[in-house]
Amino acid sequence: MSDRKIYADAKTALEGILKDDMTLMSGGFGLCGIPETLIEAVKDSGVKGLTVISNNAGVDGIGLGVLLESKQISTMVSSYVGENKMFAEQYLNGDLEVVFTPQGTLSEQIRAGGAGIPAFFTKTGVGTLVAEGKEVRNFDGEDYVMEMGLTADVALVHAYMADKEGNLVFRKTARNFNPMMATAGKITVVEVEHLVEPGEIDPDHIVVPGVYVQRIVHVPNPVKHIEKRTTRPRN
Amino acid sequence: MSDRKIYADAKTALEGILKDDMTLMSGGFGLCGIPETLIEAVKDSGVKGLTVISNNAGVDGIGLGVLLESKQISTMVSSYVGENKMFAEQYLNGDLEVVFTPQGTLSEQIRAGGAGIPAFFTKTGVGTLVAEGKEVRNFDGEDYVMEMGLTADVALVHAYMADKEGNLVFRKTARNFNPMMATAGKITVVEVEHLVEPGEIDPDHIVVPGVYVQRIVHVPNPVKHIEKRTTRPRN
Amino acid sequence: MAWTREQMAQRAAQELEDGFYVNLGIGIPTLVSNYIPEGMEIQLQSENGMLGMGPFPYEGEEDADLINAGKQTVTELPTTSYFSNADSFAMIRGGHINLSILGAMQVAENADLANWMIPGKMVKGMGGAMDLVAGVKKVIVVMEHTAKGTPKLLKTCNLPLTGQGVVDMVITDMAVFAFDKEGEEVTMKLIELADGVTLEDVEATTEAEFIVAL
Amino acid sequence: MAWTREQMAQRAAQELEDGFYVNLGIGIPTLVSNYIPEGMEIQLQSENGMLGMGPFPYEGEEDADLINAGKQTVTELPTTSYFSNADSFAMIRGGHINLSILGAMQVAENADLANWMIPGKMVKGMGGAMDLVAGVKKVIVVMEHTAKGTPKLLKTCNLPLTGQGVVDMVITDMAVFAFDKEGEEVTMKLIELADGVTLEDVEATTEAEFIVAL
Repeated sequence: MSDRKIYADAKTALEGILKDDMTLMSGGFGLCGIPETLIEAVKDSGVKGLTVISNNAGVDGIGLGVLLESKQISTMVSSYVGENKMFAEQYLNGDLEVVFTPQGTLSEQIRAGGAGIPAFFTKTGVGTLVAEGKEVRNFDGEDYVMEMGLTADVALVHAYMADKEGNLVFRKTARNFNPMMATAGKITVVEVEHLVEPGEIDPDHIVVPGVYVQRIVHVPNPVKHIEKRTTRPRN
Repeated sequence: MSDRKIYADAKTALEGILKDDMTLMSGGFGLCGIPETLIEAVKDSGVKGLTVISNNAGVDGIGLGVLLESKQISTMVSSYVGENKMFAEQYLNGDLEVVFTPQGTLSEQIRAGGAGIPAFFTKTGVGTLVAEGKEVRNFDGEDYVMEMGLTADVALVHAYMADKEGNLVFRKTARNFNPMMATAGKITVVEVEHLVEPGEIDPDHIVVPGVYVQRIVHVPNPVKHIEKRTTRPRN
Repeated sequence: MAWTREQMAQRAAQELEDGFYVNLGIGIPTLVSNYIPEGMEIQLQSENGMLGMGPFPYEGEEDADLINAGKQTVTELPTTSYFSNADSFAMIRGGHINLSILGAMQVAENADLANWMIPGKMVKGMGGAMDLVAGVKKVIVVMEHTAKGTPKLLKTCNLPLTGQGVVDMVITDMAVFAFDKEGEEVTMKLIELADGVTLEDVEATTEAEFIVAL
Repeated sequence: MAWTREQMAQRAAQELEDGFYVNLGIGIPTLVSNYIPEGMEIQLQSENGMLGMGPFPYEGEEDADLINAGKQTVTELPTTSYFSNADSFAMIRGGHINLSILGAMQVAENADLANWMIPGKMVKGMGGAMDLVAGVKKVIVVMEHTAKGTPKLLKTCNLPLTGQGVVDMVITDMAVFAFDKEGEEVTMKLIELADGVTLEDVEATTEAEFIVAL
């Protein structure tokens, strides 16, 4: 197996594929499973006017928070945001546009985008602001709203392990949006905690097949952040 | 963990849920990963007028072939059939109705049915017999046909391993249609080669979560059939 | 006199049934997990992508890769499975989750629910709430009966909706209401009073019209 | 004189590029895997639910759980992954497979393809063919130039279509044609003749109009 998909670092992995006003997808839920190293490299690239599709928008100084701080994002497509001050500020003064999308509609739109499905119907959001301006259709006595598939110029993904073919596995709830985004990026760039040879991952356990992955960067021992540390007493 | 989902044999596992003119889904591709023991139990039940959604229709004497032989099936929804004489005979003399559906549309319809999506658009089949009578719509300059989600009264599934919660894993290409069908049955009955306690399957490896599985029957060491034995010489 | 947050959670727990798959929202709904009756098998779903959610970890055993939909650290159980967010909402939208218990800002007598935005205030988004109320088989709202005296059970929600006609039951600190959706029109029924609360107390603090069915 | 089946497969193999993900139909297309150039990394997709398909097993090592879309026993490779049929066609429909090589009954000059049914004869179904021709980035048809003398390259397909305007290249035993879809109209171009075949031979056995671009 060649190393054709392997890049030395995040900067190199993003070389030649970033441009102003592009659409990025970024995996993760809260700070869990976010492609943090790749996001930092996007910041360093200085690319501007980004539309970012991501369930959340990071916190101050972490994850997408750094791209808000540097004002590189012009539009967020998310289900829940505003965990950081920077976000609230830019949103309220109009520097940042936000498209609120129900979480399940968002993840299904991304799956649909990757799967060649331009549109689908869901009952989520019928009769709410979310359905305004969209087609609503009745199937079997129930109303559904039509939602469109989503793709991105580049998808940024965090995986637990990859082999050099690009087969990916994820760890616990760090899976979240990463698998669908891997399928919906015209170019998908993955940061992985563990990089192994093909054959080292059981083929029955692979979550994202290598066909979806164009570029891989190995980021061993990443710092992982906990947004809300909740514990119970030992007794 | 209780044994509430575990049934002693296939007959018991199907008790009270079979009725004439119902819709059944049956997993498998060719003879690979078919719920053969459950199909035999459907035959023994004598239930008639079945609509069966399955990619193929078995061969003479194996799999759905036995339900064709016993004339229990009135409609097949499939992408490819006719590997058996019984099928051809009943089809040509009008005893059996067949709805031909492109394979990828079929599996997506089943996924959609399980996922609460009543309809979606695909470019598969545009301009062909498959699109006749269906809505065709243009998105971004390309035509797509609208296809409906599919569900079934009962889904019959073959899995490699289950824990008692009903978490399922599959082996190699025996996965095929089984995972989506597990999600699309109002009642899903699974035959498994290996039955283990909860916790024995790594939660990152589970393909179908237990919520989709209502009934489990343990079928150790099933006979597995090979439809086309192809080999290469050792040299 | 009225129910405490704990008592409201306890009352909601009475709606659990053996074998149920349940999604709990943040706040009071989360407390329901403390009142699952002994011997009852309940699997909790966390919509980020987990079924079979365990309790908070012991201090020092937190895992950044293992959080719930409220971004809190949690643990796994022998029954746990992980899946993608798309698969999680396929489960929710497809009607495979038996019960969703969540908070609300307003509930109307036609079973409409508002719980995600206040016009003019900073909007954080609906998260998974719209999908949950649209897809889950039974939706129970647990909330304070009033917002500092202002009724939250209304004739019509005046905040933007999360879902239309989606609520099946409301448990407040003062009472329990069930929605009957069998007929042409939705009927809101008062089915239970909290300890020490009178029908007059409820009538005085409820704008929605309801049938008394105690 | 014309190409043999093996030579047709060999010609098709020239269209492979390093790193391609390829789906091969049954018949001659399957033979293409024998001609993958040394050192070129090609992953074969089998639409039942496998990427990275290996060769047939050694006798005695057949695994009933490991078959290709033609229901033949195959083997796995270090790069192999397994997935559901829905995930397999998400991959195909979503345009992630670079190349599909398949057989045909008829191809028309407008790039229409017919390969699944003959009215009045027993119909077995389209299997995954309609999805493949609609979704895969490049579609190459490999087929005999005529059916016992009757042209298969037509002005219009008279058999029910598998896909409309989907073919990018046709390789027959006599010639290679490419479809140019850039302009308003699709143009069919003759780009190569098989060994010992003349332009006149091709013209005499082809109903479709084509431009000579040898």
